[in-house]
Amino acid sequence: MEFLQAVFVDPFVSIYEYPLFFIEVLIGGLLTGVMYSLVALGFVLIFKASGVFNFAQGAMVLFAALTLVGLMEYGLPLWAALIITVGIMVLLALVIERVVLRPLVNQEHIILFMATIGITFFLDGFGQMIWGSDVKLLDVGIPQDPIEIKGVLINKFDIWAAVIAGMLVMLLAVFFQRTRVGRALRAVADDHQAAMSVGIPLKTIWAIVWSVAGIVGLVAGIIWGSKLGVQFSLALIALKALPVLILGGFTSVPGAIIGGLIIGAGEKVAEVFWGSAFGGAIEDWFAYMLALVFLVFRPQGLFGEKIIERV
Amino acid sequence: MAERRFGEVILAVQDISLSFGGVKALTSVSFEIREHEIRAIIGPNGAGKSSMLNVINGFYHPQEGSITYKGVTRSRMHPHHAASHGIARTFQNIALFRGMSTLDNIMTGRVHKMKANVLMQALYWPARREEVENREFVEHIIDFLEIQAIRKTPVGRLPYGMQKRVELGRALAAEPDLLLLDEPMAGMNLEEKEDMCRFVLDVTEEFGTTIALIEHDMGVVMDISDRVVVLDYGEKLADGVPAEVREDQAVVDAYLGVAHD
Amino acid sequence: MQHKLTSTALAAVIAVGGVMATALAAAQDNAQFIPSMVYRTGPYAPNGIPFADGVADYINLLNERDGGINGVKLTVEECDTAYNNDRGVECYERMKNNGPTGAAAFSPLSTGITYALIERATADKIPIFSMGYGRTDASDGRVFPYVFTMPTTYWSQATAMIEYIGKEEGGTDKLKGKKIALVYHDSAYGKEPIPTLEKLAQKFGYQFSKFAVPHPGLEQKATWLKIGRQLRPDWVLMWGWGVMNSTAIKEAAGVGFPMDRFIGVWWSGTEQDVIPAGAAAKGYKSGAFHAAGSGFPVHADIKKHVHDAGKAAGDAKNLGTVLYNRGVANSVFVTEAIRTAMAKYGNKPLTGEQIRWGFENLDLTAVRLKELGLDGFMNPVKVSCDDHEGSGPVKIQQWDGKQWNMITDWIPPMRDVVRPMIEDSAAAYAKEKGITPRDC
Amino acid sequence: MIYREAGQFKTSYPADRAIFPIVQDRYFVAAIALAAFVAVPLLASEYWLVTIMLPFLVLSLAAIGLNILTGYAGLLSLGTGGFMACGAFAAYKLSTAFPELHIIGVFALSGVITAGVGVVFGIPSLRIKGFYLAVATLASQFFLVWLFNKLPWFTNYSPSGVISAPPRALFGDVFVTGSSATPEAKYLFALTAVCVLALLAKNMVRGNIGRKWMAIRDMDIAAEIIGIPMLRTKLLAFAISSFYIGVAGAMWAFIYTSSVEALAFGIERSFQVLFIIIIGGLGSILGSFLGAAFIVLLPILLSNAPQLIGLQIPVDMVTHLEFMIFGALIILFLIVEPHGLARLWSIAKEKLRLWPFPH
Repeated sequence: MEFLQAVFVDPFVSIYEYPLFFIEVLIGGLLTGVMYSLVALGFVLIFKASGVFNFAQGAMVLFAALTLVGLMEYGLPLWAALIITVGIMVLLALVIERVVLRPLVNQEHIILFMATIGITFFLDGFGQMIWGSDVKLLDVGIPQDPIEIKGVLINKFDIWAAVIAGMLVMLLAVFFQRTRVGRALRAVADDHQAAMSVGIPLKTIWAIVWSVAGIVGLVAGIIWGSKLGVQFSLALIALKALPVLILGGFTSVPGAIIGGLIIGAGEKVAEVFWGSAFGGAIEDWFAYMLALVFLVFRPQGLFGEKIIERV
Repeated sequence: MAERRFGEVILAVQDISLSFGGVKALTSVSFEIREHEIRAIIGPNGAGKSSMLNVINGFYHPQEGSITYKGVTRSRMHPHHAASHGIARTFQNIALFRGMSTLDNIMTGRVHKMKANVLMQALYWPARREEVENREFVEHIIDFLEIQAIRKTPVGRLPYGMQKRVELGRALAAEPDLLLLDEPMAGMNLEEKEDMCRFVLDVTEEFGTTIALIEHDMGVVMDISDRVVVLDYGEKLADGVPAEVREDQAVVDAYLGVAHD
Repeated sequence: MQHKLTSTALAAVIAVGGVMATALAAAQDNAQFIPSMVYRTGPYAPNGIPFADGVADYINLLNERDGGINGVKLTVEECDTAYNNDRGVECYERMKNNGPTGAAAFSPLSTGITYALIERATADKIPIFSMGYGRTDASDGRVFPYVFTMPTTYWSQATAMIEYIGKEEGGTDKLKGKKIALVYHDSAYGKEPIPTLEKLAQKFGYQFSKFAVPHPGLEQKATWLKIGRQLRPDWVLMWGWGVMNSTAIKEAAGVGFPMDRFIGVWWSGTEQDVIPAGAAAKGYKSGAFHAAGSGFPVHADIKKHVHDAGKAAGDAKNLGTVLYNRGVANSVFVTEAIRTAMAKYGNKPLTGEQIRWGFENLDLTAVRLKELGLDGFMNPVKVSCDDHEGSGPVKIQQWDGKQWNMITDWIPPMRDVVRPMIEDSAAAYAKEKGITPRDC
Repeated sequence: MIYREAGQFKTSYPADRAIFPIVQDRYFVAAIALAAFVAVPLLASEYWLVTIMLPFLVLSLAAIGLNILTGYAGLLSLGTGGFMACGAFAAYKLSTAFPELHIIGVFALSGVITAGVGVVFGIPSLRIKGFYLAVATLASQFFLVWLFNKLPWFTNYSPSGVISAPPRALFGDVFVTGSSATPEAKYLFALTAVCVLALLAKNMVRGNIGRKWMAIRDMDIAAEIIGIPMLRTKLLAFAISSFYIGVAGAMWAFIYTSSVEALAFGIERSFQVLFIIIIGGLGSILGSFLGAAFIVLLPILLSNAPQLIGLQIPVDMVTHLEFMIFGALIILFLIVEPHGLARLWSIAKEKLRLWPFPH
């Protein structure tokens, strides 16, 4: 009885009594969600263009952030470190394409998925061996202090992160819509043969898309790294991005954003208002459950391509 | 060829209409299939032939019309019901279980004949007799289709023609009363087609199975089928014995493309 | 061809495994073997590294400066657990029989691994030294003869923190009606102080609420919105570890919670926790049972005999950080226990059982600490047969943006609360496991 | 020419269906069994038994469970850790609530309970497919671990959330759990249980139910049309798979580590078991064992190898190298033989059949 009240009555009373607090939680959740989207974007790009579920995306985020901080610790200015890190991520994409993807072309999806797990292990070990396992402070000048707007407390950092994520999505949209490579990438998503006819070889497309995913990873690494400090745990944020991914659909860039917003807001509201009824710390599984419930109604995710069954 | 006697109507479709999101695949189609006959469904590409088979075995659910099978009338079939009541089929694009051997593929056709529960199977001995009996039946089919040599080969590695044959074997393993064959000879060379024709005829001969088949090769259709129904744009154009249908002006037009271009 | 290559490689790998166990055993001859469970990798590596360096450097110092303990050289072998329980068990089993007399004592450096090892180590007669972590009720030496928890435990620390808060509020009687929240790592470690804090809530009448943060603790926005914007407690305590700590400090600052009312456990009071949080961490407090900084004679010696000799275990910049010093403290306890045991059993490599006696009869006086170059570094400790914790006082330290400073004197724990809880809990354990407590 | 099947004709269908149809295989398996049941407990050190053989056996069992679901029925799952936790905590509750219940009963019942939980979480699999399903199973992973960590009832109100196995004897005073159990007793008990369960699994996958699972894996629509009931067959795969994983979880907590908290069954455990079946071979019971051996032995070998050849490498470097080598080996394996160690094994047998003549 008490439990039922804690689930069905108390949260709503609390929301009704403190609407400002609810808005605060909602906004906080939405902004966090955008940061999840940032990680999810990397997954989407690679899945869209190659059908590979890239488990190594989290490791790429960590590796990019470690490289950036490592270079800055050597005394390089931010801009130089950024350029070199981008170069390294592109190089990494080329190596992955050549060493891992090309020999496995036409294999089943689960094999490629497994190969990306291999990449994860390798990168985790490699990155830490070169740059060390200490926690490193990353400060790229994003302000961190909270501001209060009409009684609603918002962290400036979250706003900045959301703006950066938004800009990145717009850049990607332009890239996909306006460039020849981008159009080829979209074609690849539909049909490998069609992509060939655009005149860009598949391996080039793979290398490009992995590079782009690496750069998206770098941006995610910078934002999450400034928030948490750069350390091994950064690789684990991939787990926060997975529910976003299934909710938004593996193949949809806008899906990653909307999915992120829903998951972010959903899990924060659930944790704050319903968490205590269940003993707290529910947000991790809540995000997955939320995604699961969505999936039961739309098995391909919110924006995923509809699966048509034929015989 | 011995004279086959056609029996009662085993399946009748009445006024079947099927559409996908506004696109009509079938419009008010009716025909019947009698026991022991070979019934061909022909028509140009996109005429709705495969859709018709999918309606018969319940994979598609028609918006209108009814299906009478073995005297029971329904507005729609369910695949599971169809399969367990003696309708088996093959597919236009081979739908074998690629990771399994020929033997295992054909054994899956026997799922309805095998009653041992999981526990019995896990303990092996309680289910052994059933397994052996069914295996014997499947070996008959393997002998019948002359595929003994590829018994243990994963079907993914077999050539196309062989896969078609294995698929026929899987359908036969169910001991169906009504066998639906969706373009059993598509993509085959002449020799393979002749083999397949022989098998189709032998099936009705030996097991008395009723067959409904879709085929493009008019020569084949006219040679082996007892009656033919012609579809075009989802509508029934003609229905009758091959000789009649061949003379039908509408059919000729449809096939020569007069009416369309 | 490729198939053959891989199969050959695999066969070779398996063959190598066969000879491995024997080769390891022969490695050391006449030295005391000290196993060192560390985590220099994995999610908690940033915290594990300086601790491991401190452990190794101090033992190295004894070898380099004094030639070991009473002429018996010390050999240390590290095994990386990655803070992972089953790897910890593997490390334990691998190292327990190394050296001529087996392992001296294990310091698992993880509450989870400590739990996993207590029964094994007791059966193998090897002491477990869980300094400031692990099972608090294992302080009852009658039930846990092989587990040592000195100089203090989580339960003692929790009482000391409440004592401190009481003092800040103007007396423990002023605690009535105050709101105190606990943010904890949702694991065996983080749950350890809850019963104590709940008991004290009954006693002093403060309102206690607890907030679990799931491993690894990357996302705490919801938790802190709830704490900082809804509950608005007077004080927040934290039992965190790794990335969870710095994230919590940042999020607390993000909701405007005052840092000087935010007190972490001693595992949440290190440079690794405050530096990534940047300026936001200024004013943050934590518990401590030893000093921070490199101004003690022992550090000068380590610098001279170990670092300058090129034998440092890790980066010199870690010297004097909180976790480095804690590693040193860990080694001090272990080596002093060995020294105590040698007084009884002779100057030779000793067995775990003998060293257990050394732990139990350890009396680390102020004089002895001064001899060791640790004057003022920590409180004197005396262990006894039934009390494996010692006196258990705690200090509170504060981060000023550059370094940790002690802001209190030693705060004694509420022994009258903690000890009965320890005895009850240990008795329950003894009953469950069918152990007859020793007479002390 | 020793390994030759010429002249061995199967005269009955059962003989043809045997697990090891070739005589040499049967000798080989007999030798392995003899070694496992007699030589290993006699010769192996405690270290080998406790830290290598026990986790190897338990992980093999979990891998068989996951292989039934993923390798045979084609349903990709990342919830293994959660189901192992379910088995472990069920076993703990059963053995403390009913102290007179025999340890075999405890394990079997915890398997059954886990099977029930598996069925509940398997229901969405009817609609959700592929990687979507994989990620959706993470919901069960996170939820179950949270549940056991959060509800004190599951740990009998232990404040730390750690459960430890009560001592239980197989018969008389032959203890297989608790501190008085010898490593040999634990090993033999685990070995017997795993062998029996593996045999049952092998019988299932070579029988009618195994064919149904594989049919769904290879082409679910065709399977439905030939009349394989989709929901029941998929849920059965979840149930059987979860049973095995649940028993494995109970054995992990009771026989291998003796004390465990819910976090030991985190997402890492799910991935570990998934690696085992992919490296070992999807859809192969033997592969589950080979993969588990690989996963258990490789890190231990890598972390011990430098000392063996006399190199002094710091432990962190060793771990980093271990990660890198492990990752590289996974990739190498996939490129060389995507179908895992089990396929390598059968290729090796083919070769051996022809040896010493190359063709």
